Amino acid sequence: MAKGTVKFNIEMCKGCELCIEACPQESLALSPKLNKQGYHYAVLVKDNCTGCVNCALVCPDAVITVYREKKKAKVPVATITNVKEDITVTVA
Amino acid sequence: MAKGTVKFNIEMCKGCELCIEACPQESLALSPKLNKQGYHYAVLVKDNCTGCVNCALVCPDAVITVYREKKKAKVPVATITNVKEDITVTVA
Amino acid sequence: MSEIRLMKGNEALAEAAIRAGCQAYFGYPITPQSEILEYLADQGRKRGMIVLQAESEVASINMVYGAAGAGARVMTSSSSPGISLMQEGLSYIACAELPCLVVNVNRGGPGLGTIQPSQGDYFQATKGGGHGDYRLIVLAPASVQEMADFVFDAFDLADRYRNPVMILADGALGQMMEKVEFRDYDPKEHIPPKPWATTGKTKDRERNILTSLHIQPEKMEQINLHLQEKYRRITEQEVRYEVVETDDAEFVIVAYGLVARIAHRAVEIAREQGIRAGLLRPQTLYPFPYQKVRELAERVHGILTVEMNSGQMVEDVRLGVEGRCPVEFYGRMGGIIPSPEEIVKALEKLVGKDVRQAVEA
Amino acid sequence: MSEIRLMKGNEALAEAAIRAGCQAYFGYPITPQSEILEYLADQGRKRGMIVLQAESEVASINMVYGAAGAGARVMTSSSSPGISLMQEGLSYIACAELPCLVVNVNRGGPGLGTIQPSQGDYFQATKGGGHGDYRLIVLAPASVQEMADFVFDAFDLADRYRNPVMILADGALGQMMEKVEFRDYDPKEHIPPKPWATTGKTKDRERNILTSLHIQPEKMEQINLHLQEKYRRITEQEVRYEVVETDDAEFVIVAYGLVARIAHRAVEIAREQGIRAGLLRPQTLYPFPYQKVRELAERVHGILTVEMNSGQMVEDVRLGVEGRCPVEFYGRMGGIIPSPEEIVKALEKLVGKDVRQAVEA
Amino acid sequence: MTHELLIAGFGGQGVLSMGMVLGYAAMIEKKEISWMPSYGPEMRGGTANCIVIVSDKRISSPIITTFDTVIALNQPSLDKFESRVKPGGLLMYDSTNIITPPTRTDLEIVPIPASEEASNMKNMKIMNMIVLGAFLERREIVKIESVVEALKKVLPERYHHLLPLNEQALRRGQELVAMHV
Amino acid sequence: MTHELLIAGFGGQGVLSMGMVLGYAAMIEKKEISWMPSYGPEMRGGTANCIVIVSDKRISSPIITTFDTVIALNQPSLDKFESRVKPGGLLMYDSTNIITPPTRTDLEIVPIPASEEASNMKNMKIMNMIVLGAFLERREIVKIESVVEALKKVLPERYHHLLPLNEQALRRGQELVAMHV
Amino acid sequence: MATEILEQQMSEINLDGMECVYAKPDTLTDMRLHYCPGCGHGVVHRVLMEVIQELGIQEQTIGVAPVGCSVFAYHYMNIDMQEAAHGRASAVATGIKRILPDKYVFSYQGDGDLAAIGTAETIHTVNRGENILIVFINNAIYGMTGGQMAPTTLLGMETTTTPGGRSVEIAGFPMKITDLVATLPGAYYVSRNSVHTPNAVRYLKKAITKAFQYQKLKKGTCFIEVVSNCPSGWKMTPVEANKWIEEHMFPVYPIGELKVPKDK
Amino acid sequence: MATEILEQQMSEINLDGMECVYAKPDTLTDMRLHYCPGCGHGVVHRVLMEVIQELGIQEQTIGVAPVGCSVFAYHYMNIDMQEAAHGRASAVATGIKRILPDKYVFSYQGDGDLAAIGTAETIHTVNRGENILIVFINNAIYGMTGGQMAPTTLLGMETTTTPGGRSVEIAGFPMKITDLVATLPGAYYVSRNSVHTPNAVRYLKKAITKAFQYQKLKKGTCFIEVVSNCPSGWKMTPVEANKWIEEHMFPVYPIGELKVPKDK
Ligand SMILES: Cc1ncc(C[n+]2csc(CCOP(=O)(O)OP(=O)(O)O)c2C)c(N)n1
Ligand SMILES: Cc1ncc(C[n+]2csc(CCOP(=O)(O)OP(=O)(O)O)c2C)c(N)n1
Ligand code: SF4
Ligand code: SF4
Ligand code: SF4
Ligand code: SF4
Repeated sequence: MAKGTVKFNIEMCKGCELCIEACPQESLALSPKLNKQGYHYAVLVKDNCTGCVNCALVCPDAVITVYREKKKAKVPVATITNVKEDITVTVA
Repeated sequence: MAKGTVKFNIEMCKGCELCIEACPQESLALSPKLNKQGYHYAVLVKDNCTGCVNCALVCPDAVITVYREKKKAKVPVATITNVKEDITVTVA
Repeated sequence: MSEIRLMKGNEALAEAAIRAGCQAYFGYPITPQSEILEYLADQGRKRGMIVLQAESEVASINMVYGAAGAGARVMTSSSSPGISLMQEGLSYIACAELPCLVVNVNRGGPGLGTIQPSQGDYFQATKGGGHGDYRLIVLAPASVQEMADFVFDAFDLADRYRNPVMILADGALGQMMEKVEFRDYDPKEHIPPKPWATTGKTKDRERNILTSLHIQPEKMEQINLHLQEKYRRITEQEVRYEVVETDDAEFVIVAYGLVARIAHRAVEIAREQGIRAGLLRPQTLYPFPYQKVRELAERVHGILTVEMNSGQMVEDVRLGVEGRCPVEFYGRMGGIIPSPEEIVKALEKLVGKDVRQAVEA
Repeated sequence: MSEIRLMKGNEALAEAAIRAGCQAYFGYPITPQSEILEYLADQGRKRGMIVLQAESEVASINMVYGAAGAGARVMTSSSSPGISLMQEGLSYIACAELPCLVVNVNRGGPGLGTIQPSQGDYFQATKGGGHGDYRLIVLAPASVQEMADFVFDAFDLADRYRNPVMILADGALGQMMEKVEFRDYDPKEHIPPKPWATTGKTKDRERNILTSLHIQPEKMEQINLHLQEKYRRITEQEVRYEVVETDDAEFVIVAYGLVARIAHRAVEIAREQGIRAGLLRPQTLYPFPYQKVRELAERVHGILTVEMNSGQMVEDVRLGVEGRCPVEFYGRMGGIIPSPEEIVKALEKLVGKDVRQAVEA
Repeated sequence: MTHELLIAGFGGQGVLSMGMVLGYAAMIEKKEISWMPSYGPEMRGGTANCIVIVSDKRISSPIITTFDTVIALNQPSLDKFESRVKPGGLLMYDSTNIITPPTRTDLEIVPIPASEEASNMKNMKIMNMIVLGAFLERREIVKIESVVEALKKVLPERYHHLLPLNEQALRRGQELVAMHV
Repeated sequence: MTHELLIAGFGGQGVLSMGMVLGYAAMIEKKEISWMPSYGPEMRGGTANCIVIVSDKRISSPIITTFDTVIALNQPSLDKFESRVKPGGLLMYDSTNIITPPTRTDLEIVPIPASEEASNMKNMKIMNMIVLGAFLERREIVKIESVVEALKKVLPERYHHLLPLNEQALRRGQELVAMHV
Repeated sequence: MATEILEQQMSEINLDGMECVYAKPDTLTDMRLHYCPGCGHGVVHRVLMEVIQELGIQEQTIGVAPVGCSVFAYHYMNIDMQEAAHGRASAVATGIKRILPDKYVFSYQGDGDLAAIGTAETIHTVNRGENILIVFINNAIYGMTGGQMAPTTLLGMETTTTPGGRSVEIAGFPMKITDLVATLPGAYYVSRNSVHTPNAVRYLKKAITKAFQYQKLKKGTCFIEVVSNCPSGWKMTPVEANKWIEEHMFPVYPIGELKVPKDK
Repeated sequence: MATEILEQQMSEINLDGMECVYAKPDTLTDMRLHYCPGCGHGVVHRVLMEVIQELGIQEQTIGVAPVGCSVFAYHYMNIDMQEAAHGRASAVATGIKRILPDKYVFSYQGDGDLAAIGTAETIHTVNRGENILIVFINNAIYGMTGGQMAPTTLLGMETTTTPGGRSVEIAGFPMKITDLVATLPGAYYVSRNSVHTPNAVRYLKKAITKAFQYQKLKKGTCFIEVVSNCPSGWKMTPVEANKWIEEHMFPVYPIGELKVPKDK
């Protein structure tokens, strides 16, 4: 399991919880605190983040930056190049 | 072969010749004369009309009335009832 | 059973339409008037009205054409950009003489502009934004109460003259809540027979044809002369306005709709300051009260027209005044509502001018 | 290389557009102006112009929006009903300040009306048939020669002021053939750079945004004030008109377009009959020559406005006159063109009135 | 001098081009000219007409209601426009196509067997030139030479081999009226 | 007497209905009233506000720019509208939701822990009634009784069992300010 | 010569023992049609009126005329009619039908009217399943305005706005709107017919009859395209034009029923 | 409590030996989006801008914003943009593309904009095969105006104009305009995607990337529908809304590519 972490631009966060839902590691939660916009913002609450980028992908407000332990050269997950040609979308 | 005849409302005729084209008996022709509109109008030029109604059906100007020898009760050809349910259009 | 209710202008207008026996509404959502469609989609349908959300304003106005032609009391509503899309249809309806109600809850233009209140569509409503010589009867409410009242009047006028009628409001009148009381009104007593409607050609009559096409110029001129004659009757019989403290007024403010309420307050302030001010509020923008303006121009020292636009109705005021007294204009645009204080300032300027003239003389 | 040619007004206008460096035309057929699209579809395409027959006038005007925004010299054309459909788009274009040419070969309305010549769209063209406070610069040609000339002027004005320009002609001007000579014109010398155009955000500049939406009233009012300031400049600098025998005139006819030619003849006849008549022909309907009208009103005994409508420009004439002299109107509608003799009769009536007044005095 | 002329007939009869050629000829002679076609759905029926005004003064309206000359090439046109000729004016028509002749007595009425003549000359297309020649014989508002020159302008290059034939037609038209006195 | 009030907060906080209830109460007291909501895409962000004017004179404009009282239920609203309170006016806000308090010194500033109180009372929905109660304690432009009666009108029948709770909330609001002197 | 003589006979033609097997329906007025010689509009008008006569629904039928050559349809159809703005006939018909749900309502539209400027109204009217009949005359050209390209104009086809023939680059593809319409759930019966031969006319009549019978069921929109001609716009004789239909139009717009009621 | 502490760490979080694997693209401005919490518009905006950044075509791309909640798209997309009248974005895009044939042009439109008032422009733009990309956000409702029915609103779905749910009788059927578009010969690539899960976002990005690459070929219109949400209009939390998409939207608007280039 790769080790990773995420950074939140908390003032941009609207507390929609989509990242929390998307995180397979259940590493995220809303802070009891409010940002200036008056939203409870998302934060990392466990240290088991793998840097899978799922949270960043579903975030509507581009709040999240994702980091991961350097490995042998690897392209950012977020680019399409690692999606195999033949995969068809499975709804699940 | 049924015996029939046609009557032309010549002042309505525009000499488009579609009836002439449609007549299987080649009974129709354009008159060398002009009607008040200045059109050579269609006329019956042979006495072999069978009253098949083809000319009247294609006439864009409702010029033609068709008559046929009385037979056992018969519905006007122009109504759809004599078109069989299953016929599909054949282009010819 | 007329209890007083607190309602949004848009809702009051919609409720009035139901009570006026409006049989069908065709419209497309747009801020700040979507509540009309929404209220009718709920209340209207429950009470037997046909309410169809069309694919566009172009479709809406042409559905209105068809339904009105079928003899029904019908309406549509929109706001500025949507009304622009209806201009061709309105020209057709006016020429085919189909009675109907079109509501424009005016927002700030041009273009997509802003959704805040405006009076920028005065020219479009009164001079005919569509092609050709036609006129809409245009009513300008100034309160939620009038948003309701004018609906009854609008439908009756539409039927009386076989002419489209427009209610020209603004975003604030549509969105604000005020007290409103609905008049007792029985549609049966008001809706006339419509022998011209296309309801199916019965043996006892010739077929009815509703068209605006008359390819022969002579015929088309006849149609136009007939319309002009109708418009003459309308200008004679249907002019409506309200005057406030004009009897002894030396300076008169002319304003309509929401602005007239604010101008009213300005008149009060001005009088406190010793300026003999008055107010003329046209309730019909077409027909416009030229006669009343002329009469006032004869005796006052100056007229100030206030609008939420760059100066549109002021042209009609000038046409009424014809140089008899100075005419000034004060306006705000883009959805900004002028304050009573601003208006008083503008009035003071006019008064000042007047004084200077006096001195010069 | 300017040889004289015999051409239809529509064709001359189209040919001029090509010579004026118009890069794209988007339009939809409608009588009596389809020759513009047809001529360009042939000649225009051959000479490198983009000519697209759109699915409707609504699409056409919005394609013009996009192409003008991309920095091109573009145009569309239609006739009355089609122009009504463009009103929303025109309001957007005016607010986004996109330079373009819109041609209206006016036919008789309202509704589908007739395809014969008319001037029934004067209000729509000059007061803004669309929503909000905006103005088109409106040029009114009176001959096939001007159908060509005004195209060059229109494009230059559009670019100079970043404003849509309309050429308002009529069916007869579009269909008739007359002599025409094309001016020498090199687009390169006339088309200014367009740094505001959306051609792709290069590193050296901020992104370009073309929009008419300004949700904050304060901002939207700024936009409106900016537009009004531009319109003020236009009214100061771009008024154009032609006068005929007005120096010693006691009575002046005001007419534009084809009607002005007929009025010109009427003036000749009237003078033969000893009436000191003159003619004022506005070439720009917006901006309108109020100043010139005022000046004439100061010294003449009466003004007769003649139009092929129920009386539209006459309102602008009255706004210029402001009661300084009597103003009468004579008009024909539905596609009928008044004859010189009719106009002279109308003039005699005006003169008669004047005499009577003299007597009464 | 101003001459106001209306030419009417079937679309196919070259009514519009006849007027156009006349216009070009007038232009060559430095005259003022306006040509106004009928347009719109009335053409659906197949009839067309154009108003040609030739003058040495500025022309005011291209659309007028009465004419110095009316040339009618089919029956409906004659029926429709006979009444529009100014008293003493010229009414010329194709006597091949038109059965019921005009009835007015206050006009100069000139029937021409133009279609018949054209078929004799084996080309219906030149019928309109025969008529134009005939018209100019009666009202020389432009010279035949100018018309011939105009044809060069109007006809696309590829039809220039037809110029002699068209000129013949013009001359033939002149002869036809000259005969008919 | 005319009182011009602005209520602002998140959409979900019952800002608009709070103003509406006040309006009905004023109507019951035969006062003139106008209620004007914010509308349009600025609401996308989730914030909403309404202007309520209660008067015994005719009301001219429903839209004004400065207020006798501003009630702010979230931070953005406070930040946006603090400057719009007339000098000496009342600025009331939900101290649970709002971290950075107002800074003006020329106002009567009243923080209320409304949300906290509401959750104590186990129903966030009545937060707005707590605030309303508090406001009326400071500016009695209508009587609490009228508000209670108004609630009957505004609340659909099926919610009438909540009337007592709402009344409690109003009273609780009054107490909260009463304490906070 | 022969014709001469026969024409004589015509007048005193003897009809003893003869019965009339075809005559113009009374639902068609006696007014002369303004259409060009051989134009298909006349045939479709007549067939429509025959059906209305035979179904005896003249009193219950309201028609909507388009803007196009058939703008004057109301001169010829002896029923109540409204003339709609260009492209909006189906919206107008919707307005009528919603007010008079038990009457028969149809719109009659050309390809420019229905498939260009009226595209949105057409698609949404059918998608709503308005219980009306839409008669769509596809002559691949704008007749009324003088022969400009229509959405249905064939590739390579010459029109006044496609000199040298329609090209995909400039003008895109022929629009098969009837195929689009057939995919909409609101469409109940969709058929493509023609009037270029006597049999074609018989089938058209059959289709229109069905459509009016279906309208009673209130199960959705009936849509009938008629692949027709425009001799004037095509610059052909009517006979040539009808041949051209078979050779060039049918390959792109094949005749037949595109959608028939499942529930029968 | 736990979060507290971790938040402390956040600030002085240690990134030694870490590489950034995901960051907001520069083609997206830093302006806060005005969309409601959880709205899909934000995701689609971001993905569009990621693709433009990765393809390096920021300088060659012109976008067209619609009228709808995404009317302000030009605030967030750091490229040249035009704001079109409601429903006319594809016509505006056509105008731009015809003038700048070698630039990349896309329109971004909601379901009201594209499938209601803009139906004619949509159909004809694709039928002409304009070489542009149309991004179609289907959230089955009119968000901007406060939650009215859209052409794509599901049957039975509650909106402010369909109290009690959309019924066929009154409002017809949900409009599957993407299916219509896919049948048009001018359409080169047509795909239906979503953004409700991380994988869905990956596939959308892939589709958009293809679309821009195809645009170079000038072989026709690329059309991408994004089945999205409207938490505010649907009156759900974002998380509920995205679940609702799978359960209710997908059965009517199934995900996948509807048309892929034959010639590859
Ligand atoms: C708004 C508007 N735009 C354009 C026109 C001009 N116009 C009249 S009919 C027509 C198209 C006719 O073609 P079609 O619908 O195919 O019918 P057809 O004449 O071929 O029978 C057009 C463009 C119009 N009357 N109104
Ligand atoms: C001509 C016109 N009609 C109506 C409107 C009002 N309006 C603005 S956005 C919109 C629809 C928004 O819905 P959609 O396109 O689905 O986008 P969304 O807001 O859901 O993202 C409407 C009807 C308008 N601005 N202009
Ligand atoms: S998805 Fe983005 S906006 Fe939503 S909670 Fe997570 S970080 Fe905040
Ligand atoms: S089909 Fe009719 S119009 Fe044509 S020639 Fe025959 S009778 Fe005359
Ligand atoms: S132009 Fe074409 S469609 Fe119109 S009537 Fe003539 S043949 Fe028929
Ligand atoms: S209203 Fe709907 S579509 Fe609009 S921003 Fe909010 S959630 Fe998004």
